[in-house]
Order: sequence, then C-alpha cells, then structure tokens
Amino acid sequence: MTLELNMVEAITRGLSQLLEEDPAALLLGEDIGANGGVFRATAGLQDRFGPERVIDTPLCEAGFVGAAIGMCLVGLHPVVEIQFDAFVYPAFEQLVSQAGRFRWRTGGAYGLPLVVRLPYGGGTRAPELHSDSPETLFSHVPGLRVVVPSDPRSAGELLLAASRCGDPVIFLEPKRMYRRGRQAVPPTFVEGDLDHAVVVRPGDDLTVIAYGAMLEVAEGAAERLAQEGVSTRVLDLRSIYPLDRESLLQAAEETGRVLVVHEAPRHCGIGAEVAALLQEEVADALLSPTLRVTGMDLPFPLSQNEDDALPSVERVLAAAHAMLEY
Amino acid sequence: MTLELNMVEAITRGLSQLLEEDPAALLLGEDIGANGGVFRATAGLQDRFGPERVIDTPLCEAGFVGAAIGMCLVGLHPVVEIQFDAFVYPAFEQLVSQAGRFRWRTGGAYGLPLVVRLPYGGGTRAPELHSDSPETLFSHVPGLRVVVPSDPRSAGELLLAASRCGDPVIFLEPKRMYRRGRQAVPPTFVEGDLDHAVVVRPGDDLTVIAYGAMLEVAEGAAERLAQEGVSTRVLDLRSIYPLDRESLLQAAEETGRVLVVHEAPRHCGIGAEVAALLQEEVADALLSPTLRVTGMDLPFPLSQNEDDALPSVERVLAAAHAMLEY
Amino acid sequence: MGTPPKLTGAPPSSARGPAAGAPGAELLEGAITVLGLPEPEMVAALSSWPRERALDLFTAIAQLRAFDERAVILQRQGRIGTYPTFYGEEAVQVASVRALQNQDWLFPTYRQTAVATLRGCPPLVPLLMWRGHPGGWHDVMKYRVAPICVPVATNFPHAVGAAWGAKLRHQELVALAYGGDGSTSAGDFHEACNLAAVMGAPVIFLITNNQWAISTPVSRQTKVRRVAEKAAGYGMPGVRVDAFDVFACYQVVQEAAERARRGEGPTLIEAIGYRLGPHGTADEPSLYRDQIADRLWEPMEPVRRTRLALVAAGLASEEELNQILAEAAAELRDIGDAVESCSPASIQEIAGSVHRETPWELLPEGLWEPTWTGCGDAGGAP
Amino acid sequence: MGTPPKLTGAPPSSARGPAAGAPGAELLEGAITVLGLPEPEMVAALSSWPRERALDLFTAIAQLRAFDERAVILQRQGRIGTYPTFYGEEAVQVASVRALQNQDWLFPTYRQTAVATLRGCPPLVPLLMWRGHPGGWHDVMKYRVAPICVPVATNFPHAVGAAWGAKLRHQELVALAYGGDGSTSAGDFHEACNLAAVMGAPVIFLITNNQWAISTPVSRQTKVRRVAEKAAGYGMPGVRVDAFDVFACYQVVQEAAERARRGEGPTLIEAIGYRLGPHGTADEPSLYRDQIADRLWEPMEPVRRTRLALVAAGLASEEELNQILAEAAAELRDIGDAVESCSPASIQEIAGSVHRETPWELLPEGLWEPTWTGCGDAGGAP
Ligand SMILES: Cc1ncc(C[n+]2csc(CCOP(=O)(O)OP(=O)(O)O)c2C)c(N)n1
Ligand SMILES: Cc1ncc(C[n+]2csc(CCOP(=O)(O)OP(=O)(O)O)c2C)c(N)n1
Ligand SMILES: [Mg+2]
Ligand SMILES: [Mg+2]
Repeated sequence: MTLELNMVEAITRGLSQLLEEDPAALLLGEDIGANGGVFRATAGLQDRFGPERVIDTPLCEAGFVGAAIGMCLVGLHPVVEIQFDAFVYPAFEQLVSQAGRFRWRTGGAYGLPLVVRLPYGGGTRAPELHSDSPETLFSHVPGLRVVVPSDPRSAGELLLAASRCGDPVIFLEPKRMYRRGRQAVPPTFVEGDLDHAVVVRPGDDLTVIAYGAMLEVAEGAAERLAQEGVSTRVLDLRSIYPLDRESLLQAAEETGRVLVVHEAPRHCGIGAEVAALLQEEVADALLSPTLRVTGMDLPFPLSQNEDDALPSVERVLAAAHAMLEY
Repeated sequence: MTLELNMVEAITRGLSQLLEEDPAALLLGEDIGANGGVFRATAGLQDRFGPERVIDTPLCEAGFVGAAIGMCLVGLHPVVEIQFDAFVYPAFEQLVSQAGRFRWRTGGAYGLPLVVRLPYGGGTRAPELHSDSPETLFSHVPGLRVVVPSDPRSAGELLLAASRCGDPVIFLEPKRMYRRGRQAVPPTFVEGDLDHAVVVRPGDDLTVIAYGAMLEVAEGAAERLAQEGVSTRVLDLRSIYPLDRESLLQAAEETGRVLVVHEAPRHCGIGAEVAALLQEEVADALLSPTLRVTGMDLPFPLSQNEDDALPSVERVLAAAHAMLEY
Repeated sequence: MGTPPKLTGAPPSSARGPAAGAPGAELLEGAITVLGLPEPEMVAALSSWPRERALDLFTAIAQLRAFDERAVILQRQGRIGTYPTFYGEEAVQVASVRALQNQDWLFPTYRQTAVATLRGCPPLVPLLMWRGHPGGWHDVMKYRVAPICVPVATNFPHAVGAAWGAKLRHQELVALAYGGDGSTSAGDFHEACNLAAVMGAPVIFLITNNQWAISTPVSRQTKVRRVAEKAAGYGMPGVRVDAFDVFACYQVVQEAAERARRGEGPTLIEAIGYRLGPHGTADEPSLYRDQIADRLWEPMEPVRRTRLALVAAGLASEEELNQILAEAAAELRDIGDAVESCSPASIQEIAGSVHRETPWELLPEGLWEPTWTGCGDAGGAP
Repeated sequence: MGTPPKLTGAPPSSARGPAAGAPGAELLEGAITVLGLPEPEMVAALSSWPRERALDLFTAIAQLRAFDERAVILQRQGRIGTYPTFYGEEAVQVASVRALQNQDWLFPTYRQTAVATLRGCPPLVPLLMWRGHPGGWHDVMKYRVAPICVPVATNFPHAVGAAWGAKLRHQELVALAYGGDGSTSAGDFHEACNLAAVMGAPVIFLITNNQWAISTPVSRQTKVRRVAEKAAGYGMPGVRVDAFDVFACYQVVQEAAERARRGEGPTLIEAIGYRLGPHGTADEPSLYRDQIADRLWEPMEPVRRTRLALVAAGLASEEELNQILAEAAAELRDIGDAVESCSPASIQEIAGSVHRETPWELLPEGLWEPTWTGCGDAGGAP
C-alpha cells in the first residue's frame, strides 16, 4: 500500500519516521510545536512525540543552532527548523565556524549528526527576505553537506539519510513545491542516496541540471524541447555539496551540452562551479558552452516581480536553443 | 616627494587621509584606539583624531556593524575594522540582510557609505579561524562591493575610493602582505579605480588572474614562465564584485589561456565564475580550459600545513604547463 | 483572520483593564497607566491634557485603525499579499511617534508598517509594499523613518548607530527602535542595548510585549516575563507601561526622549499589551491559543478604550469621535483602486536600484535607471 | 611577554588582596572569598578542607602554571606559535574542573587550553595545537571537554545544548562554559543565557572578569562592570567570586553544580580577577595600560597566594609545596622535544578528517584516511 503525499506531508512523515525509529532524534525550532511550524511541516508531531522531542525555541537562531551542536555531544540527533531562508543568517557563524569544523577539529573522530531544515526559494509571493536561495554560501563552506530534495519522495528519503550521514547537513526545502501536487510514496521511507544525482528524464542531445523547485522548470523545458525533437536529459542534482562528479561528467560526455538552472544569484553560483568543472575535465566532449539560467544578482524581488527573476521554461528554452545552434 | 610604505602603513595613511579630508568619516572596531588595532593599522590615529572619530567598540560585530549602518543615516561615513577574517561571520546577517539591501529598499535613492575592513587570508602562521578567505560569500550576496588590494599603493587608493563610492564595500586586506615589503607612494593618495582590474605584467601566451596575496604567487610564476620563454600576463582583479568583464574577456581573447588563482575554497569560488564566464562568452578564443589553482574545500589548515593549502608558484606552474601543452 | 472574533453581547462596561481571567493580565500590575486608573483619577489625569492634543492622538489612532482594517480587507480581496495586522497596537505606536519630534528617527518592524503615514507618508506606500510592488518604500530621509525591518531585532543596532552617530555629530536627535517580546531573545537586541548603554546613545528601545511571538508565549520566550527587568543588566532604566493607553505611552516615551536629550543615554520601555489579532493574515491562532480567553483582552482595544476615556473626561463627545473614525475610514475607502492602478515596475528598473552604478552582472540583457512613477513618493528623493 | 614584569624588592607581606591602588580592585568588594578574609578567619575556613583536597588543588594549579610557563618559553623559542597565556587564571580554572565530576562537560576557550590536561589529556596535545599540528586536538568524548573555542562566545550555546540535551535524556550531567568579560557583549552569550534559563538547562556560565578584552577595559565593554548583575535579566542567579581564590571558586562552582543537579537550572558565575599577563604573546600591553599599576595585582597571583594560605593554615609546609611546583615544572621540562619530534601530518590526512566520507572535492589528487600517530591521543578515538 502506498500513500499520495505532497512535499510538506512527506517531510512531516519523514520527520515522524525519524522520531519513531531513532530515540535520539528530536526537533527544534520556532513555532514547530502546537502551531506545527509556519508551513505545518511538523503538524501533529508534538502531540504524538511530546514537547521534549518536538521543541519550541525562543527567537534565537544562533542560540538554538548552537545548542543543537551541543546536543550532538550528548548523543542526540537534532533536526532544526529555520523558519524561512533568510533567518538562517543569524546562525551563520555557528554553522560556518562551528558545525562544519567539528569533525576536522577532532581529527576526523567525531561528526555532528545535525540537520538544519531550511524552507527556501521564491515563487510564493512572500514578503522580503522570505524567498532567498542561500545554498551557494553553505556549499562554499567546508565541512557541511548541502542537500536539496525536489519532490515528496526525495524529501522524505533524503531527510532520513541526512540525519544519519554523520555530517552536518543543510537541508534546503523548496517551499514553493511544498503543496505542488502529490506523489505516491511507500508507507515508510528508505534512506535516500546523498551521493548521487538522479536522471529524472533520459536524453542524448542536451542535459539540463537543476535541483529543488527548478526541476519543474527543467522538466517543462525538456517537454517542450521533445516536441521540437530534441532529446533532453534532466539531472536532479540533489546534493549541492559534494557534487556527483561522475554524473556531471557523464552527462557532458553523453549529451555534449549541459545547461544549469538555479534560483540563487548567478555570480559564483552552482552553475559556475559545474561550468568550470566540465570545461576543466571534459572540454573536448562539449559541443557548446555550458550556459546558466539563474536568479539575478539582486535581492530577490518582491512578489510583483518575482517571476521576472525566477528561471522560467522560456528562459531555459532560449538558452537551450542557443546551445543547440552553437 | 614620495614615501616608502608597506601595506599596513599605507592603510594607516589612507585612513588618516580619509579622516582629514572627510569630517564625516570615522573608524569603529575592537582595539583600534590606544592599541592601534591588532595589526597596528590604526596606530596613532586615535591620538591624532580623538576618541570620537577612532572608536573602540565592545566585542559585538553584529552590533557595531549594525550601528555603522545607522550612522550612515545621520550622515557619517563609517569605516569598520573586523579584527580577523572569521570574526565577520557574527555580522553576516547585518551585511547580507541589511547593508546590501538598503539602496534597493529605498528604490535606489540612498546608498550606505560603509566600508568594512577585513584582514583576511592565510600564510601568517595564525591560530584557527584567523586565516579564512570569505570573499566568495560576500561576492555572491547582492548589493555589496567586494574589493581586495594587492600592494601598499592599491590599498591606500582603493580604501579612499571604497569610502566614497556610495555603496557598502567589503574591503579585504591580505594580511600576509601587510609587512611584505615597501613601495613608493605619493604623500596623498588619489582615489583608486574600483571598476577595473589592472594588468600588472603584460603577456601574450597566458593570463594569470589573481588578487590580494596571490598576486605575488602569480608574478612569481610569470617570472619563471618568462625564463621558459612563455609570455605571461598577470591581471590584478582588485574588484571581486562586480567583475571587470572587459578585462577578463580581453585577456582571454588576447592570450587564449586564462588561469585563476585564489586562496578561498575552490567550490563556487571566483575561479569558477571566471571560468564559467569565459566559456560562455569567448569560448572560441580559448586555446585551453580555464584552470583554477585555489585553496582547498577544507577548514584552512593550522600553521604546520598551511603551505600545503595555499596556492604556490609550483602549483601555478603545473597548471600553466598543462594549459600550454593542452 | 485580520481581526479576532468580536465580543458577543454587550461590551464590558469598564475599559480600565481586561476582563477578569484574561491570560497574562498580571503583567499589567505596576505598569504606568492613565486609562487603567479608577475613573475619577483617570478623569483628573486627563484634564491636564489639552483637548487638541487629545483629539490629535485619537485621530492618529483612528488613522492607523483605518489603515489596518483596510489592509486586512485588501488582503482578503487578494489585492495585497500576506499582511501582519497591528490591530490593538495603535495606541503605543501613535504615542511613540507623537511624543517624539520630526527630526527624531524611527526604526519600525513589519508590525509598524504604517508609522511613516503618521509623518506624512501616503498610506499608498506601505500598501504597495505589501502588494509586493518595488515602489512601496517610503522616503526614509524625508520622514526619518528607516525601511521596514523584517529580520527580527536587526533594527536595534541601526537605531543605536543613528542615535550615537548624531551624538558624535552634536545633532540634537533621538532614535527609537520598535521590537516585540520575541525580539528580546535575539543577539542583536543584546548587542544593541549593551552598545547603547556603553556609548550613552540617545536611543529608546520600545518593546511591545504583546505576550506572543507567533505561537510562542512570552513565558517560553524568557524566564523574566517582565521585559523591562532586562534593562538593569545593561545599566539603563527600564520602564513598564500600559500598551493600550496612548496617554501613558506618550508620557513614558516623552520622558525617555528627554533623558536622551539631556545626555543620559538609552531607555528600555516595555509596553505591556496582548496580541488581539493573529500574527498575520496567514496565521491561525486557534492552533495554539484559547480564542475565548483572548477575547477577555478586547476591552483594552485602543479605539474603544480611548473613546470611552475622552468622553468620560469631557474632552470630546461620542459624536465627534465617531466622526473622526468615519473620516479616517473614508480616507482609505478607495485606496485599493490606487494600489491596483499603480503601474508595475520592470525588473530593469529594480536592477538599477541596487548599486549606485549598476554592475553588468545584474542584468546581462542591459541596464535601465529606476524611475518609480505614480507610486507614492518612494524612492522619489534625489 | 608571556608573563608580566615581576614585582621588584620584597613581595607584599599579605596576599589578602591586591596592593593599595590596584586598578579595578573595587570590583572585588562583595565577592565571595576565602583567601581574602582576615588571616584568622581565612585559617579557620581552610581548616575545614581535607589536606588531600587542598594539596590536590595546589598540585593542579602548579601543573597549569608549569604548562603556561613552558608554553611561553616554547613560543619564545619559536617551537610553537602565538600563545594566549592564562597566567593568573590557574585558580579559577582548577576550581572549575575539580568542583565538577568527570561526566560533566567543559567548554573551554583559547584561554583555557590546558583544562583537558586536568582530566588526563597529555599536555603534549594542546601544545601541538599551538604548534599548529592537526594532531593537537584532545579526544573530546574521552575527556568530555569540547574543542578549544576561538570565536568569542560561540561556545556558550554549545554548553547549553549539552546540558539541556542531557536533561532531556535524563542523564545526570552538568555543562560548564568559560568566557571572559568581553564575551558578555556578544549576542551568543545572551541567546545562550536566555535559552538556558527558559529551558532550565543544568549549565554554568563561568565568566572570568579579568577586566580586559585585549586592550578594551571592562568599563568600555559594559556599563554594568559587575557581570553577575546581568544574570537577573535572564532569571538566573548571579554569583560573584574572587578569581584568584581556588577555594572560593571551588565552593561557588560546586554550589552551582548542585543547583543544576537539583533541576534548578543555570547559574552565572562572575570570577573577578585581573589579567596579569598580556592578552597573548603577540600583545603589547604597554600600548594601552599602565604596567606599573598592573603590578599592584601581583600579590593575587595564585601560586604564591595559595601557597601562603596553605602554609598559614598549617595544611602544608613551604617545602612540600615548592616540591610540588618543582615536580610539575620538571614534568614538562623536555616536552618541547616531544612537540618538535611529532611527525607532521600530510594534507591528505587532514583532508580525510573533514567529512565521514571524504568528498572528491577535498583533494582532487586522491584521498587518504587520517592516521594521527605518536601525537598524544588526539583523534585517536573510533
Ligand atoms: C531573525 C528572524 N527569525 C525569525 C523570524 C520569523 N518571525 C517573524 S515575526 C516573528 C515573531 C516575533 O515576535 P515578537 O518579537 O514578539 O513581535 P510581534 O510579532 O509579537 O510583534 C518571527 C519568529 C524573523 N522575522 N526574523
Ligand atoms: C567573535 C570574535 N571577535 C573577535 C575575536 C578576537 N578576540 C580574541 S580574544 C578577544 C578578547 C576577549 O576578551 P574576554 O572575553 O574578556 O576574554 P579574555 O581574553 O580576557 O580571557 C578578542 C576581541 C574573537 N576571537 N571572536
Ligand atoms: Mg510579540
Ligand atoms: Mg577579559
């Protein structure tokens, strides 16, 4: 028997499975208890698991992320919810100067089983600072894993894997996808694979690499390209750091053209890293430059203009055509 | 009449010129008064300009960077010193969510004349978190300018320009170069050019792009390459954001090979952006992939191993040879 | 959702305090109040207020209420986005603006999005912001009101810097930063308070303790539910006042401003209230608090409470006060059309508003300068 | 540079307090003290201490002193890098470790780099860290001592989390975090104190107010120079104690730990001292403070002060105490050779220590596992 869940329901289920299977797991965050989180991702969990495992914190991101680090030392496996993307910045020092460095500081002996859940990204008509895409920042910082699910199933599976991988994980949830349609998922999730990107659509002429909410855009573009007779592979990156090097090189070698889509600003984004990597390693296989369709280097626009800043099927198509005609 | 100054002396001079010429300028930071800053960059300035213009703050980076933002609103031009690279992280939210967004929030009407001085980088045998290179993070964040001088003269000139450019500037000072030899500078600095990279050595076969302390490495490699008969252009980037697009494209078109050197981690670093940009815009002009010689994706090593992590002339030569033989 | 369920049946006869059994009512004990005094004393206290000032305060409250109710309607109509109502906080907000002078700086949060209108900013401007229009920013220099601050507590250091900076420049100026009970848990609150006290900055930290941070009760926010008790740890005075009392709040802010102008440094004001509405239009309080108990605070609702007091004190008649309310509401009746008719901005214009000289990176396709037209006065300044 | 200029001529006869006119001596007023009592009372108070415990405390002080003096020498010899001496803070550090139990967690800063040695960690390990050797990390789980924390105040939330987490798991455990007067200005101090109080975490914030943060005097760090007065704002007790008094500090930490174990939550301890040395070996105090006045604090120097007291109380003879000091120093005489002889680690080993499974990005040239050999026990655990 399978269930039909949207992404936020899948995350709720993944969290409850985590709490059931792992007595050391607990959830921390602002308004995650009775309120169930501002996105209801923890709805009902405090009732089920009690206020000692689903914990409302005061308003202090640095404080409770730092406390979660300390909890790891006494054997707990905290999963922290940051209410919205931009509110992770007060905890930046704890993540950069502390969480990412703990294993290294102990000569490799001890890692932190810490997950920081971060609803992120645009497209929800939210106020300022409720639509940031900060994944690049964390991917540039040593010692952290950066993971982004793209659909309900990957959300549940990768969440389990994140909590058990032994390294601190910044788990970015594309909030725009939270209620974007349901998907059949098994009654209990299996641990997802944090190390590999997934080919969600096969293709030979071009590869579009995306993650999170941009998968939808990539697939939409692939569909349109198919109608033009262009066979487009769509690769769901899932792990922003580390990158799945093999899948990236393979995509370049097998399709000759690679296009990267992300919401985050363009300058020094993931698209830049992928483009740099491919031209370093498989330049000869590339039939065209690796183009980037990304967010802009400006504060994410308020709702009236957010569609102007978000990568769209049209922008992806334009880039794809440029590459195919190159 | 000119003076022979090292970089930290040039910065002291630049700061005192700023305080002389601009009555609204003032300096804020930890231990910058009587102590003259831990690097002595403000030595003697409090005596000269008084404790109301050279101000020792309590230990609160978010607090005094935030206060500097407020000072801009009443017409002051604060120059803030962060004691060491990694101690900017507590102020990250103020810089990202506030400083970089102020002009945008006022429809372009009002910018913040704020400079944040950040001694950064490795090679000084310092303890943990005293050798970070965070420029990538700030370059990815909208609304900030990111500037890095490479020698005494550029330090003084760019500092003046930074304080007067009307946008918040993260001014990264390569502390390893502070006392690395003197240079003739005029008695008073002219405002530097924040918009253009500088060719510090002409060449036709290869361009090495670097900034800050890595200029020295780039020039060392160019020297060695010259002995091999390879004419190497060395480009001092100076502005990490925005990038001098014309100089980058020109280098690619005129030398066909571009190599980027930086201390910051490789993943999504400036090298990635430059490589991505060049293959997008001038792929045909490139005779080889754009290679990166960078710091590693790990916490900057403690002193015994820092040389292993820092780009060296040898590593640059190896990459250059690979490119020349490509 | 914008306003809570109204009391059914007859309104409570008295408006001295919340109805018996109101949650957290004990926090009001010892707080400075005028409207909370027994009626004779209250009337005596109000008699010292000039009628013009009293009516001005009521009018401003009426204007904020009209704005808030209109905004909630526009949100329900889908003409603006999610909106954080300040229903019930009109009194303390009005007092904070009126007790200061026009050269004094205000540092509002998402909860005080209309305070700039009390300094002459067209109400259209904040409504445009909530509509997500980039023209929805008031002219910060013209009104000396900082941009609306979304990240909690990050506005406190700004206020400290403005006040401290003015002191350094020998400008006679006070800065006031708004915050809530939740904001006192954040590091920036602490760093700002400490810095202000050390530097003797002429700043006022006005904390409205409405006893909730979204779903988090103040008892879970801090063990010291009396926020003002935190002031001592910084070496500054802490004052507790009735947040639903425009007269008491006015006095307290005025005194704090005088202290600041005398060079005596910062003050922490705790305005004790209760969040009568939801956190915002997307919030569902029934999930986490007892809506029936909440209604016990309704008697404190500022419009009604102030009106009762002014009438009791003979400072105004019920009719003229209702007239003021009606006019304030009428002012904004059609503003929704203005909000909608404001032509959208182009992304090129927005890109041109980020730096003094727009970098090529912002818009590879080409650059334009910002030219906000027909949208209040946001960004209109040179 | 490692140790300040010693007093010339005869040492002051009494060690009850600093010499007359010592800067900031008034902060000691009202602080809990044993060694600060008039001699008869001091002797009476010490008589209740078992000789073994007293000698153990003195021995630990001697060991820390030996470590610190050796480290300063090694730095001068260029065998380790810049080093932050804790000269003068041995008493409070020893008391904090000995008054707790081995299952209790410690969260040290750069100023307490040898506390792990009081729990059995080889002194070689912290010295290797200061040498910049990646093997210079003690086994945090074995000693329940967190890694040395460099960014000021960031260790406070960790201690809160460890204590709170233990409470949630019903483990009987206390956590203690160290900090300085400067650290109390940082946001993380505030967030940690508030969170601990709200959650009733069994944690001790041990703030050594040595009256300086590098060149910044405590008077410029906070308007409330008595750090303990900050506790009330969090709803936790604040205790003031003589930082140069190992016995008083022991009592105070023990009481705080008992409170915590009884479920009564956190305590803020302010240990009032004075930074007798420079901030670190790279610091030049003559630039910012009066070296002569500083010497007036020298009588408080813990080795000498504790020895005088133990002898006066008849708990030990001058000879045996000097013997202990000599042995402690002898222990470390040749450690510099061990430090130098420790084979350097390869960057491959280091790269292998960052993640559980090392990503290819870390070392394009290929990967190795970390194998720290012959370097104390750092990272030795599974
Ligand atoms: C740093 C940060 N974290 C989280 C949020 C999300 N958030 C918005 S308002 C709010 C509650 C604030 O409560 P309080 O300070 O009491 O102000 P009130 O909303 O009651 O006026 C939270 C958690 C935020 N805006 N900023
Ligand atoms: C966040 C941060 N900012 C600045 C520094 C640089 N720094 C190291 S120690 C120190 C002073 C700390 O003073 P205090 O807390 O009193 O401790 P003490 O050194 O006196 O023991 C400073 C500013 C730092 N380590 N971390
Ligand atoms: Mg509140
Ligand atoms: Mg100190």
